[in-house]
Amino acid sequence: MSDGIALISTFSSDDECAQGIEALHRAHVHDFSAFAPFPSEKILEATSEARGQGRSPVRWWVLTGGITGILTAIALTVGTSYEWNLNVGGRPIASIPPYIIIMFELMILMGGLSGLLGFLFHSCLPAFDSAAGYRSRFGADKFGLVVRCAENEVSRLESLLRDAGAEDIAREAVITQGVPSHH
Amino acid sequence: MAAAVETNLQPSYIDIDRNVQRAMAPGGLKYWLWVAFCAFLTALGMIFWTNQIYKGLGVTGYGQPNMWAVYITDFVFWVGIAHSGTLISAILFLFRVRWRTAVYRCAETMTVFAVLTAGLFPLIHLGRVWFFYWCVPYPNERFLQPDFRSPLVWDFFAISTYLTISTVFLFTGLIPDLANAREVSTGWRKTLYTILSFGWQGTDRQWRNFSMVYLLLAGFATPLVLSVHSVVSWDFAMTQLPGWHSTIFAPYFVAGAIFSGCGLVLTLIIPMRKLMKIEDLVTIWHLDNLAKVVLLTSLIITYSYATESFMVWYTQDPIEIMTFNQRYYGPQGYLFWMMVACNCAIPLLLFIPRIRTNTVCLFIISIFVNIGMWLERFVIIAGSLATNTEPSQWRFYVPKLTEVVITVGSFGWFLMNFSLFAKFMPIVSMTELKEGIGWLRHAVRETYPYRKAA
Amino acid sequence: MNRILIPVALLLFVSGIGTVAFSQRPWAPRVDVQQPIPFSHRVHAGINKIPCEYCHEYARRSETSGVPPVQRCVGCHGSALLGGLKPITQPWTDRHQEPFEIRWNRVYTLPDFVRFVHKPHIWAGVACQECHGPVETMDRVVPVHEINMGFCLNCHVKRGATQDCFVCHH
Amino acid sequence: MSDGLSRRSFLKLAATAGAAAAIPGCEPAARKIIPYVVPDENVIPGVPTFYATTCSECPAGCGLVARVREGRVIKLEGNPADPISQGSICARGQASLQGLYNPDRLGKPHKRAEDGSLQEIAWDQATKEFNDRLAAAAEAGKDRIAFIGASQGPTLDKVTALWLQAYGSARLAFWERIGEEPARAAADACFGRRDLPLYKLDQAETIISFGADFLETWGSPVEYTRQYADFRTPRMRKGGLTLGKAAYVSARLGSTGARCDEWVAANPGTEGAVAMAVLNVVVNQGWISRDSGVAADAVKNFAAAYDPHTVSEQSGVPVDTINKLGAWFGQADGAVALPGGDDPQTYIAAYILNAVTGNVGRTMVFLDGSPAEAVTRPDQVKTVIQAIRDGQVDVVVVAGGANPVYSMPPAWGFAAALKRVPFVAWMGDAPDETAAAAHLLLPVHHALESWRDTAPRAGVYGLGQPVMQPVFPSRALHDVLIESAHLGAGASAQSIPWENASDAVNAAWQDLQGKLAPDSTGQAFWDDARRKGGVFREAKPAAVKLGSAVLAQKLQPKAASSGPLTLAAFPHIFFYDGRGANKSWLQEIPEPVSQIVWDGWAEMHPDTAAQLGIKESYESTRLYAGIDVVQIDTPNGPIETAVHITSLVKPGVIAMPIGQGHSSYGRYAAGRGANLWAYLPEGTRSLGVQARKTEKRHQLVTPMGKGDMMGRSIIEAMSIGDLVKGVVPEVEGEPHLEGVPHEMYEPFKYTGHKWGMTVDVNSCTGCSACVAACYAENNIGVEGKDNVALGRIMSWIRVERFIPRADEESHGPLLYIAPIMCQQCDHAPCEPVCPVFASSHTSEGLNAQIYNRCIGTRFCENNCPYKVRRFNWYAPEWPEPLNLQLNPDVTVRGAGVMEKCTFCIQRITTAEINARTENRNLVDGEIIPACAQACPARAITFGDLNDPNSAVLKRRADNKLRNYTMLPENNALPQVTYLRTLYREKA
Repeated sequence: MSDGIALISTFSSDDECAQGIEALHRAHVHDFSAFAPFPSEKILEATSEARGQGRSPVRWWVLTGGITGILTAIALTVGTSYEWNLNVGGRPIASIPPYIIIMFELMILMGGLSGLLGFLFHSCLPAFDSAAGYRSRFGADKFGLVVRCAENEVSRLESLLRDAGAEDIAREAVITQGVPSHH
Repeated sequence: MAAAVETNLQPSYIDIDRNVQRAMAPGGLKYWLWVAFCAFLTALGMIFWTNQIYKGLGVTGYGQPNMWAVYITDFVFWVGIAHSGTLISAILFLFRVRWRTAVYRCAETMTVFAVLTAGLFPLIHLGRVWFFYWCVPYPNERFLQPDFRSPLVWDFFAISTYLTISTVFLFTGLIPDLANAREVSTGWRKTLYTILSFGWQGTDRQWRNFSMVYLLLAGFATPLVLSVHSVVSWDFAMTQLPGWHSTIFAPYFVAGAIFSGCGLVLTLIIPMRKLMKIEDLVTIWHLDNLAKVVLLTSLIITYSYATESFMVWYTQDPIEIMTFNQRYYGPQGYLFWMMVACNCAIPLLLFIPRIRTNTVCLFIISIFVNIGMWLERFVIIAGSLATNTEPSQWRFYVPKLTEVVITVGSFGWFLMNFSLFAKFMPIVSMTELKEGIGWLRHAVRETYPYRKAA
Repeated sequence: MNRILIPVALLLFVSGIGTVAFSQRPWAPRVDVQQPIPFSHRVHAGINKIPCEYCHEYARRSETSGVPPVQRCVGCHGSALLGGLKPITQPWTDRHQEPFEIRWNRVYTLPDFVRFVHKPHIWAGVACQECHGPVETMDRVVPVHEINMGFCLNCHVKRGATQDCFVCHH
Repeated sequence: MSDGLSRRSFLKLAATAGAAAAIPGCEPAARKIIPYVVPDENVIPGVPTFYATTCSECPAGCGLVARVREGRVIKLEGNPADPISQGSICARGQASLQGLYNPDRLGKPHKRAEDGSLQEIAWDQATKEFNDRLAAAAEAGKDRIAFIGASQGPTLDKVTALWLQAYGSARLAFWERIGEEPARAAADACFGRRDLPLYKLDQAETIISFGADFLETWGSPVEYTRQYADFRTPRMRKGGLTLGKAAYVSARLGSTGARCDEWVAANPGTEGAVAMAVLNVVVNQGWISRDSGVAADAVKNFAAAYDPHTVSEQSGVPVDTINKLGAWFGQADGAVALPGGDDPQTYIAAYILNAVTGNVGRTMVFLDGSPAEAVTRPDQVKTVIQAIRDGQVDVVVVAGGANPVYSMPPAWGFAAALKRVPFVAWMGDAPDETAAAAHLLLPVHHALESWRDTAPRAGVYGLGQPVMQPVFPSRALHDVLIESAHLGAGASAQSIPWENASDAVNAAWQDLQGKLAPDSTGQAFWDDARRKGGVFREAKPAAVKLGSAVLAQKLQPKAASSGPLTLAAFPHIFFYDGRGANKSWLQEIPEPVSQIVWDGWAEMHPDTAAQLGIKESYESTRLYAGIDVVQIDTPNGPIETAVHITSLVKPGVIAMPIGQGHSSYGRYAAGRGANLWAYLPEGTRSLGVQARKTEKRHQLVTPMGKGDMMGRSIIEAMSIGDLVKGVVPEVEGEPHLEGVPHEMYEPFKYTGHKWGMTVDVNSCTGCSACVAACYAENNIGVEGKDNVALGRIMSWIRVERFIPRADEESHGPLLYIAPIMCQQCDHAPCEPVCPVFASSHTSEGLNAQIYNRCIGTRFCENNCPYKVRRFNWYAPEWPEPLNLQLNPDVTVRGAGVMEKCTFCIQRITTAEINARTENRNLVDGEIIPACAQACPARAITFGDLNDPNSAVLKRRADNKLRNYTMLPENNALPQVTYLRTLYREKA
């Protein structure tokens, strides 16, 4: 969609914003993105329903990270023990019980780190160019809902959003790359 | 002021922001004097450490058989301090405890810097610190690697993991607030926050991943925090030394850690909320809840002390019994009784609601808690070593200037970092306060009478 | 973040560098060692096929292989046809030196915490060249291998010799 | 010489470079390699050379073997060929190395200027001055020169005499403070011969020592320790397994007394009376031996005055104790009474006791052909001093380590007399109090640098040869004398035909060859003597008979002169008469019983202390053995000293060690405690004194924490009765031991060797020779008083002393004493806790500590139940030239690393290398760790536990009942086992 209009509607509460999203969903408009100052359950439910998404894929990053951690630890501990078979206080060359601790710690470490990476990756962070329709108040006390639509749809959606309780709706011509879209 | 009280009975999103932004306003002369003072203490510690490295550990009061003493005590103390942060930020998060929102950022900051401080002490205590990296596995031509059986290597892995994970956790939670700060700040601060906030904008997609990773990190931090102090306690429990060789050490140390940690949170947050004028966000109601945790953990460790002594009596091992006899009635027995007073007796005052809600009392009690927990570690470590299996090698440890100065220096180092962070970063999580604004309002209403009284 | 990273990174960096420098120096090979007289192992051991242990006579019996006494040099050089005493009694490079007192410069050194004994290695049939390189081809001896623990260990593993740390470090 | 790849020069550097000597990559050895011009055929660089010589630390005259590496003597050991030392020497002998390398030795000749300061002068200048003065004195008339010195053995003493004659003087005195005079006088009185008897303790069933600390300083301690160990091993007597009976009569329980059954606490000075009382009991019971050939009633009359009751009052010894001693002595199959102290009467009493019970010739033997008296009699010494005081002497020469200013009785007024002499020449190694009073100081060789011979007893001719080039530009004492005679004395020097001392000794041995081995050639004899360290022959026992005259006379044993308290001085086991005090090892090793280091002290019974208003205000757990200072008023002035409160001394007695209190004897000796020789009158070691508490404080430092074993299984004892019955005693303090030892995993397989050790606590006397040997062998640092007070003593092996509790006294030894070193555990608790494998096990069962891998977490020591690991809190320092003594085969540890006993791994590897290169198997006994090698009592056995017929396994098997491991409940499986000490149940 080369060009269009971005409707930037501002809400003062998250359930109004959520209603707006649901309204859009019912109107089969899915090219929107919501802004909020905190992770509002309502908004997140509404959006995921609207987009028909499951839970965040970051989970899988963490899982793989954790498993990698365990495997690394096993290789490290057992491997180095057999690199030079030193008799230490009559213990077996590779004594597993103490190594479990290393495995646990490395699982946590790698799991956590890959989780962070996953989060950054899926949220397309860092991204320093401010997205279309972003208003600084969206980070403070207002909730935003930015919809992209063609000229002809504007009025219909505006009324939709107003019904949902938008305080104010601004129009903006869309810059080429437009709203970051993640599908 | 009165007007402020009136308005703040229904704090709005923007009130929260205002409060935090006020707290982040550039510091005055007093603030910088305080930071300079902390820096001075740090420098002093550094100088003494340098001297110790140069001349050898002989400059300390260490000797046969007191191979470990103040430094390891400090280490355990600081690691313990760290734990309450993770408890409040992660465990209470999982249990959806509402009062945490106001204090968790502060607690977690404390965690990171406490671990950072703790990490120094194993190094300070080494005989040849310049070879500390031999504890780290790395490829070398000698085929030599660390011995993963050694509790000290467990320590290394546990502590470094803990530092990394809690840093990540703190930072993740910080991102939205930094974005918020970015919008209102100017100049170099703006650039800093812009970079640190990674250009966060709070779109629903970002929030979706954010909540997931935050949840999982919390889920990771919870077992981690338990493991870390267990591992630390195994430094002692894994040995054969009477007074150390005990199976209850892990839970006992974890409880103690959280106890001391909450104590220090109180010590830090009570003056801080005054100085930074964030009483509206961190209310008496929050402190009251913290105090309850302190009380609970105090009861737990009281029980642990009892159990420990009972076990010793129950084993009927004369050597073990003699060690504890010395711990209670020996030349340094007074330390033990001071510890009991600080950790078991004084916190009982917290049963009284009026004390829980009186910041001054809370502050004083929290100081006692810190002292008591430091003494606990000292009594266990130095005391048990002094009365070992070989009577001819008994000797009670008395610190010298070097240990004292380095310990004081570590507090300077910790407070300096903490103060700087508190000034330049949002020390209260705006995001979470907004999320749970209903509870904030509840808290403000709850504490309104006290505020009026004050 | 930086406030945390920088001190730690610095500590790591400095101590790392320091340690590496510190621990490598004693057995770092010195290729630049000049000797007071231009003695050539190539001529002696290579061309004239004098066995190593003719001069380094203690290797078979002692910790140290020993540096030949001047007497041993005179043994051959003393006779007129080989140029007489001149070459050895009068050092060529260092004029301040006493005659008969040749101040050789050390090429191989081991740190004090290693006790290396030549004797068992000779008896185990380890050729001098295995550690010292093809000395018989060198005019001025330069070390070929860096004699560090890895070097020793490789050989010990290969030959199934002891791997007790205590044998060399005590 | 080639210091090519040897590490000596490095060590020199390492030891002095302090921090730079940290183990990892310090500046390597000097980069220069300077080969020999002509090599020494006998020396292989890197291989030790052994030279036999003799010890000069006390008159016992033990034979030594010096281990020399690259021209430096690095260790002294006993000479196995020598009948006296038989291969082991005491701590003092070990430490004479530090006399050789003493940092305070005089390097160059010095002359005292007008202002009293010392100026360095050249040797020829010094000798010129010396000779001129002598010549001038000789000019002035006869006997204007006096020589006071320590005996240097027959030949050199003869040279000295001739030299003095050449200068026309006869004022000659060989001075030894702990002298032989009482013994000789008594022998003269009793048997009409002035030689010293030989004691054969191993032949006796009963030993009663009347103040003779024969395991510490008395007579020939090494020999007596060895004999006593034999004596104490249970053997079949009268058809049963019995333990020799030993009693120690003295006011203070020393380490000698600690090994006896009975400590008879008699008032100081009354030992002789007690002996007489015992004699009284013996004769009245009719236990006089028929063949002793003495008239019973004569003895009866003689002893009549000493019936137990009177003596009991005088000496404070209970009557029944005296009777018991009498019974023990009279009924024994072989008994010996050992007289000690300076009082001839005690000796006479003991000799008679031995004689009448027929033990002379059996346990106390006189030999034919005993050497002439080396030490001048006190009355002759006094005449010399008198002459000096009267100004009849222009030149006094004090030489060879005699330190009269320090050690002569105050009544003799030697120091004062010396002030009147215009010229005093001092010739010695370490400048002492006498040197401080001298005008000319000439540095002479240490005994290990010079030629000498010794004649300790009949049949033993020791040859002392220099074992290394002199450390300092000093000269041999007698070289100087001979030269001076030739230059200064003119014609009368004809009587000295030799060029130098070695010629003199050589000549003397040529004569000896004529006497001893006529069929051998001089050279062969000489070479053989140099190889063996002397010539040793069996001497015939002399037939002696107790003269009747002595029984006629009346004995008045000197009781301590009046005074509320009695001061009893005892020679410090390590300082002897004071000459040991400048050796840092001897200062740092704790005195076995009091466990005090680096100090002089006064021992008091708690009751005595209470009377003075002193109570134990210190905690042993702070490593202070005492802190209150008392002033003790003696007839010869006050002594101020710190009090050590102990139950091991008689109430009313103040026991003080002799040997400290040097005003100028080097950095290690100066300014510690009091010099008791300056207070003790001639002929006694006790003194009536008054004492009062002062407000001063002085900390007596000990490395010993608690002296109470708390019933733990550390040093165990069992009664001879149990041994006979075959019962293993219960250890009350031990927790449940079922299932110990326990193996959780598949035990590690030790193919090849597995090293282990057994220590017989019953033989150990606490003499600490093992400790000194370990210091010497393993480059162990000396920490000094302040660091010891912080628990930083570095010794790898320590002699522990536990005092039994009141309730244990009835069943147990007087003291528990045993050496404790690394137990080399199979389940070493120290190993798994090390993060970097610095502590791990070798394939030969050794618990290795790799210094260069150690990063100093000190976790291992926390987990060591025996607390035998030592941490380098500072980098150790060896003041020049002490560093030359360092053993090149052992790493010099730097600051921040842990160290501990290695079973002398350097000796093990060397032996293994030799065996492999000679492709043979190791022989049992080929490897002997320094401690086992030094032990005079042979208490320590080391060997291969995988060799079924190794001595160590055999010793364990032979003593199954006594074999135990320390603190077994730790399940550490120590490879060191101990054999329980034996005691006799008290009735």
